[in-house]
Amino acid sequence: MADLVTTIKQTLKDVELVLGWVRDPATGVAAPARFHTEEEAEAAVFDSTCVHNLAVHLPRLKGRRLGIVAKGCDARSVVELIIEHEAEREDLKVIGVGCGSILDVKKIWRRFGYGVEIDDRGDSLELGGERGPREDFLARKCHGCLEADPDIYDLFVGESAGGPAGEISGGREEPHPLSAMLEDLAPAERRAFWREQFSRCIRCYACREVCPMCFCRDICIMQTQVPHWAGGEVNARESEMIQHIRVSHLAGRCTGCGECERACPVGIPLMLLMDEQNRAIEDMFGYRAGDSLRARPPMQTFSIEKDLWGDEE
Amino acid sequence: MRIGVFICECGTNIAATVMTQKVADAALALRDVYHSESIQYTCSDPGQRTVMAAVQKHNLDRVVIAACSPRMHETTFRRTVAKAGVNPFMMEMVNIREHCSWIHDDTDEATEKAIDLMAMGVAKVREEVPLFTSKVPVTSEVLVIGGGVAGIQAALDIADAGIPVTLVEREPTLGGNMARLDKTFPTLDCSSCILTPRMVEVKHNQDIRLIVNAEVEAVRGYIGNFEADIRKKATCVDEEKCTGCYICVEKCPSKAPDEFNAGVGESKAISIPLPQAVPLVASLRKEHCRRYIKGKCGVCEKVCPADAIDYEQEDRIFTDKFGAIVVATGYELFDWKTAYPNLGGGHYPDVITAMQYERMLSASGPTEGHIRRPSDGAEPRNIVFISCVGSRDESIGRPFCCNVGCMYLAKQAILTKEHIPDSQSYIFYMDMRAVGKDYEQFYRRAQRDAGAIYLRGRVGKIYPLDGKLMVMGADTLSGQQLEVAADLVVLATGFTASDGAAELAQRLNIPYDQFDFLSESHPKLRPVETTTGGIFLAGTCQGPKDIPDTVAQASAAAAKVIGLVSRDEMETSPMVAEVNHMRCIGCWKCIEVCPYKAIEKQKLRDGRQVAIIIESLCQGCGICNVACPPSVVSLRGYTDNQLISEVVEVLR
Amino acid sequence: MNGETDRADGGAVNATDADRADLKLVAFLCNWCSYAGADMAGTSRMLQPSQVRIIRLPCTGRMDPLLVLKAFQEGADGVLVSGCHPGDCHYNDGNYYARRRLELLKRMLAVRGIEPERFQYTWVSASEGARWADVVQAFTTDIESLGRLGATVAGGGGG
Amino acid sequence: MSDAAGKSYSYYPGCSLKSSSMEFDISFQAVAAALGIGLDEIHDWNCCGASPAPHHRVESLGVLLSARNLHIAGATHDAVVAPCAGCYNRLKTAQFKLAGDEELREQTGEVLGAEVRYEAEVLNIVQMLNREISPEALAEKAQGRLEGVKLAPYYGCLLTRPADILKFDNPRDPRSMEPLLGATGAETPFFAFKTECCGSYMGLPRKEIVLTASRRIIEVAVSSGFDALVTACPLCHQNLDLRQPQINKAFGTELRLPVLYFSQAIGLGLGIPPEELGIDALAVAPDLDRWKVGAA
Amino acid sequence: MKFIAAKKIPDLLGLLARDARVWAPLVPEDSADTLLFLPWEPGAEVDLERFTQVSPKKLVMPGSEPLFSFSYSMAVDCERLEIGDARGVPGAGGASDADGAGEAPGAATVLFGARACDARSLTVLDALFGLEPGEAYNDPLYRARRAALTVVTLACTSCDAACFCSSWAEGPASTEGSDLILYPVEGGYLARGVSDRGEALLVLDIWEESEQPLPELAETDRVPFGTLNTKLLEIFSDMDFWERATERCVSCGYCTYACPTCYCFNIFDEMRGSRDGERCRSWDACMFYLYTLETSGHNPRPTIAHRYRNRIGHKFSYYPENQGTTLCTGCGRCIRGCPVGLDIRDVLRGAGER
Amino acid sequence: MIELTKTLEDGRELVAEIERRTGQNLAACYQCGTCTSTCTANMAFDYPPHVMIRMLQLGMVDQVMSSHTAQLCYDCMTCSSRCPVRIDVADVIETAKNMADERGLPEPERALRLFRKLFLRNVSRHGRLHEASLLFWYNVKSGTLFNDMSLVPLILRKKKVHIHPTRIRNRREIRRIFSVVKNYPRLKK
Repeated sequence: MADLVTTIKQTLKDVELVLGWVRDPATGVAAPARFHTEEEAEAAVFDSTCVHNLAVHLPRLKGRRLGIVAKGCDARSVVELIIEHEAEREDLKVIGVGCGSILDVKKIWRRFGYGVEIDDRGDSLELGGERGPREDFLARKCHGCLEADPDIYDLFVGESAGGPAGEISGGREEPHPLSAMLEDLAPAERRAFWREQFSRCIRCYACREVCPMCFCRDICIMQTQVPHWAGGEVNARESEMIQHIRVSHLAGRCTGCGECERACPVGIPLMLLMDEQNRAIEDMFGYRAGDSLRARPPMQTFSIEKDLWGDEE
Repeated sequence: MRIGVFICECGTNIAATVMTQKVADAALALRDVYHSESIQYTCSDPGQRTVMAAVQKHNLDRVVIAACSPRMHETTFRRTVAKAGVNPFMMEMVNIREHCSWIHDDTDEATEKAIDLMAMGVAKVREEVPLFTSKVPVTSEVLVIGGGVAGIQAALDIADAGIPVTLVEREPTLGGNMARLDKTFPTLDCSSCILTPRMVEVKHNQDIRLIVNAEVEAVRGYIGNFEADIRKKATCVDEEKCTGCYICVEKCPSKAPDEFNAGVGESKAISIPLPQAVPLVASLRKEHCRRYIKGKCGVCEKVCPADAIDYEQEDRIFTDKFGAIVVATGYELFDWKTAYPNLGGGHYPDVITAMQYERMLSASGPTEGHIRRPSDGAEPRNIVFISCVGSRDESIGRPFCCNVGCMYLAKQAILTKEHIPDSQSYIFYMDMRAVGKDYEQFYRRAQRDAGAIYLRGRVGKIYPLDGKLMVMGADTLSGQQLEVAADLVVLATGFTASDGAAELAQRLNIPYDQFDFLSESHPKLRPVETTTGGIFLAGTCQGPKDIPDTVAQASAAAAKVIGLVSRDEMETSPMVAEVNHMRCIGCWKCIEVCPYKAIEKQKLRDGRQVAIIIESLCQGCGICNVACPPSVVSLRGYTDNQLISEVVEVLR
Repeated sequence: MNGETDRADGGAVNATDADRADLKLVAFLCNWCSYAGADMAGTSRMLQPSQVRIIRLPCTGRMDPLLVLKAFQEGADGVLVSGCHPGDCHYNDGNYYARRRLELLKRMLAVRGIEPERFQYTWVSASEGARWADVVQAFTTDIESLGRLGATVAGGGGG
Repeated sequence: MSDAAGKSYSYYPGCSLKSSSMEFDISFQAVAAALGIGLDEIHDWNCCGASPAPHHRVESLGVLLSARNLHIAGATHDAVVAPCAGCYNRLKTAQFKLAGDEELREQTGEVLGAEVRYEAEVLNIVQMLNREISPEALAEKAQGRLEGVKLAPYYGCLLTRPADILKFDNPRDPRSMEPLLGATGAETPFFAFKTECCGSYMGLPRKEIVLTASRRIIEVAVSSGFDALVTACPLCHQNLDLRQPQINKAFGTELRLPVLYFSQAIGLGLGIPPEELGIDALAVAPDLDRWKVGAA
Repeated sequence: MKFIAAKKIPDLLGLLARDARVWAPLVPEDSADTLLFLPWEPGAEVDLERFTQVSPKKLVMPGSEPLFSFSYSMAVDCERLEIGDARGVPGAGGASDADGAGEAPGAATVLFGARACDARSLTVLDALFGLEPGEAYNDPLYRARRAALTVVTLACTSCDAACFCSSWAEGPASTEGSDLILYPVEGGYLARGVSDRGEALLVLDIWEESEQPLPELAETDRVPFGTLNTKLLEIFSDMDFWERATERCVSCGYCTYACPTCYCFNIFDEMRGSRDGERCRSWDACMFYLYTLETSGHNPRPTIAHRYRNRIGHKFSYYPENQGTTLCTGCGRCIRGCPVGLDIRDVLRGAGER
Repeated sequence: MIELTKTLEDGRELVAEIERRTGQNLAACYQCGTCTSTCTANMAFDYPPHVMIRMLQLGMVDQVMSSHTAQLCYDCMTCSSRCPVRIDVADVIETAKNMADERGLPEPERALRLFRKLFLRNVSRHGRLHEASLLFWYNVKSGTLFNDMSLVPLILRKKKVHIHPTRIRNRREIRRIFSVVKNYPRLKK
């Protein structure tokens, strides 16, 4: 991808480092990387295994001049981070990449073994020599893709997808695979479902650490004594509480990038919660995080005229 | 940590339903509780002494008092424990009266609940830390907004205490609505006779700076330290030079409506509202001036002997610092015309408002004290007065009483009889409200001496027939439907908040009600304060009231202000938000949600930017605490852990 | 995990009297309106069910949705929040923020399997003592008809 | 059928317009034709029940009668125009009640043998004409024909009340007639009795009520210098026009105030010859010569 | 040799489950792509092909466990702390975790389907926590669980790109820590007892005799450890190396929690109301900022690079130096599951080449 | 004189029913008399409208139901449109009348009842109103033979009357409508 490499090199003239991807020689799939020099930038790649949301690094690098290679979905996180003062638009060079859709590499590996050869031909997929239906291995977020092309960028690389990736793959606005199931459950069954799910949690906090919007990180109240919202035990009860905290704090801020669910080693459907909340937010406020730099996050404001819940009496 | 728990019996108020001794016993089983007892009347002197003695004897450092509502005695008991050497904010009150003994009849249930509530108090007090009030310096100058009788009274009272006052009035003269009145009930003093000396006093008081034709445009800061921008509007007249000689007014060729006289009679484009105006200077209204409408004239400039006319004058903006603000923006009369098409909707010249009638009655008014029908100048004989026009009418969204209509109609009926001895007054009223001192006698005088016929009912309609105004009404006392053929109809129009009151309230960040009247902090106990510290209310900006009440409230506000600004510095409540700077990540969510702009960014020595609370601005609502994802901003007295511990304790 | 299966259909449980008495209901009230309203109900001696335990807040703007979740985690069967009517907030804006936060919470509680009736928020002014008594009565009745929430929320039931 | 160029309305004339108020019908049709509006009379329409039906102890009687007309009209049109204020009021009321009461809809459906269609928009004549011709357009056509004539817009009760059902104009001070009347060149100063009641259907059972109420309306209008009243209600018209001789007889007065239908006034403005507007059917004839309408 | 047909595995599990809780690689409900050691129940289908995401160490070292309970009460004007029953003692109560792993220690448990790397890790932990009562340090809770644990290992005839157990001498053929080993062969599994306890399982009436030879075991990637322990010390201060190595790391705790040999824990008190509480022990991870945060606010390992350096150093340098064992068995979980694709071998090789 | 405690108690239920049917809160009335002041029918009433409301506040619901006012009010709604506390006075009076009808209370206004009855009978027969026959039958039945006869020449001259009624075709449907009403149960008092 000479074009990408050139663009990164060009950007490096203006910034300290560029966040992008390189290919892991052992597995042949992409892994996040930082390019500090033009030489390093030679290794930059973009392909359908670039699943990671690199925006997660922006708050950690707050205050530095950066470049970032961003897919449409990642750019939504960038937008939200700028709104929330975690990144300065002026200090950021966004290299937009047109994205056709992204593969859930971990899903492939878990099914076919780590490092299985992935040959993505765009419309079909060959895994270790076997043909697999590409649809089955698309990243979850592609199914509800809101933006295949980034909304904000300074430079654009590759071909514009020309529409939401989900549309391209025919799966636009697809609800979470488990949402219909959840819908059918009675309240007590829902409680049991979640308890079952969270009983697997090992409290590794990967969900939090890969989330671009969870920028409190080291001082997150999931683990503090002051305030003491959650106990320190590793059990379903406390794990559910810490996820309550995460969901509550991401209200109106989650861009639906799906990193939390992807990172979860024990397969808890975290995006089911986020999706439901994002849907509620959109329903209540007509707001989707990451839509616009000028937006006012819904929990940071109110509308006297429109917010009439609880006033029915 | 040594906690003492005191259970108040409140005589039988609590003890009849809650077994207080049992609650006290239960307290002793709790961790860190070193002492508990049941006291008959904890708020009484002996009760308080018991608490103090126990604190000292058991070396307690925290106290829980289970008694009545903290809204009742929290301050009392804070003082009590402070006297005993405990930080007053390490005292937690638990409400086992209003929230328990008074609303339950089952002793076991009530006792169990009281034990829970007490335990929650213990859990919360355990999380408390000593809090200390802090002090901020106070600017001694005071801003009074509005130059009606309320503003005048407040300004004079404050200035009398030697405190400098800036009095800002929107109109060209002091006096407000009271200056337009003829006589005042129930004494029938001449309104201007009592008001104008006060106006002149303002003018001559060394400590008062009077700025007329001016409005407060912006207010920043907080109690003790406000900063206000005051816009003085251009009037084309140099106030320093103008002598009030009236020559310009006489020579001015442009007619203009006479607002001071409520539209009775006419005025000029350059005018002095009334002969007793303070300051006695002319002002020019460009919208009516021939020079500005037609582009040529200049008569006033030519004739002015003092060379005071300045067509180039521009608006000026002053910025000053104030320690306190008194808002006395007054009222306006309800514009009845669109709301009452059945009363003619303004189509009949002989249906006038009581204020217009007032100007007619006034010897210094446009008719020189003669009552004349506007349509033909004839002296009316049968005069109908109608109460509650725009008051007590839910159908037009004005449910409240104007407080003065009953009395000023009685006054006008009495004056009418004096002016036209063979006249007959008819007063349609709904309920007679004569609640002030001597008011009842005054109302009886209108009936007995002035012969006014009081008809208890609202008027349904007025229509013109053969030169008369037919007033269709009902006398509900006799059950009669009736009509009065009137020569003149006078409407007692209701009070409405003054124009721009809501906008001013927003600028000042003080609450106002649905009718744009400004809201007091508490209707009974804090009637002149607003919820924003340092801003006080006087007069009808807060709601309809008569002159005695207005003046009383103005003096009350003045007293509050004097108490505030005569100190060099003042204490602020410590139960405000604080930021743990070590952990602040600088996301500024707290700044975005703070309704008081009480949070700012601050750069630390290590270069990090963190949020800081301006304690004197913070009112302690806690919105920021919830907005802060890592709860680095916390509200003292209601920290996360305090609330969590209450929850955990009650559900244990 | 065994505990929950016998309650798997929680909603329709026929609450026994003992259960009713055991209901754990927590109410968070703003100091200026609803707490004063509850005081007024008390001053007017309006009898109310006794299960509700009131926690005082300065303002519903201080009402962290997590407190509701914490209460359910700790075994509350119902949580009630009450503040000043919109427009009447002592701090101007607090209840407007609360309204957003709490409405969203209500919807998310449903996703978590907590019946919407178990979490209610309402507005009661300082002068509405009777309304407060009605709110308590209606709220308690609602939760009684749902029964205990059981030990199924957020994992274990505590100690 | 409708004029190809214009819009067509379903037309509900009602009983009065086919008998004692036939000039209302005639003039309305003439105005509609002049404006190119098609009026398709509801097939086999029935009486709305007027005032006695809703006063019946069984409230649904009035609804059922009007529902039938609405149902038939709804099959072919989106909008029904009912010039008679009473008919308009009944149709609107029936529609309102049907919309909010499923049981009533079922009952109505049973009677009609089909699921009731009640959604067609119901318009009164003032509403409809305001929609079809702007005051400016009318003024252009009228060329000030009624200049110097003072007309008293008289709305009565049924056109605006009850406001929450009819949702037409301000019930305390309606002003929908004025712009169009003004466009004919006539003056329409404030009329104190524009919403006062004429005595309704008490003409037969309690004549004294009607005569007293109507007398005052006419007297005030005369005293205020009006040349004619303008109404959209056949019942008002009957009380004010037809019974004017009775009033004079009963009270010994000599009132002679013409009462025009709204469509007549507009028709005159449009230059439609008076005979095509049924002016000759009025009990108190206007002095058309003074009105200069012949000039057209 | 003893043999069991693949289709009879459920029967075997059934037999084992008569006297013990059996944990085996299972797919959790609603999460088809996840494989975890979970309690087996009749009907559940074990997956003996894929690798689990989290090691089985929670069976001997639960995610969290109460050490003892305590309660405050008032004596005459002074406070008294009563210490309740410690866990691991019969009759102990007060367990707070509900996910099953923390059931009272001492209950008979079978770990079915562990791999050689997993089994070997148990011996690493044994040395650490002290298996014998007489040792200088021994942990009664660990001991109770470990003593009641039977390990049925599944030998690896295939591996994936993340595996690197061949870096150690025995590699996939290691029998350390296993009681019984199953070798996948045509149609089923050959079984070999390693310990007495394992041998005892072979008397169950489910095995057949088979003449099939043992299969050839997998050969994995190898990391040359050689002098890595000293090498790591040499580059200890080379922060540039560590920073570059961890650029993509987001500092989550997955690698440590999934690791079969990471044993760091935290001990804290959890109050239940204001009077009663429990002292708990739960997993902790050196990748967390809070792990080394001092009360003063100072953190000796403030950055990810510092923490990762410690992780590597501890596993491959200081611990082997002091205890003679690498804290790694080459299971590859940290590589397979890392959300950002960080491969520990790259760092090790990188260090070696430094 | 009424014994108020008893009257109030006895009337409570029916007053509540009026409030329920009309959706009004009668306690809101503060007796300002606006309703009475512009009522065109008040001259024929026995109780002015505001007194009707007052009586209901006091539980005097029997007097209200059997009053002339209840029958005579023709629902012009002037009162409702001007009421400052937004009580739909006309609807309240109308409802009192309906409740009187349901209970079969004696109707004090015979002529009015006759007019309404004949009007509806006329409609039920033809589907449309035939004014001439309504006038004829009303005069015959009421015994006021020359009522409005002064209008007849005028009507005839202006050709405003059809001698024969116009009938609609689908009279069966009209009959069905009226039969619904006929079969509607009447409440016993």
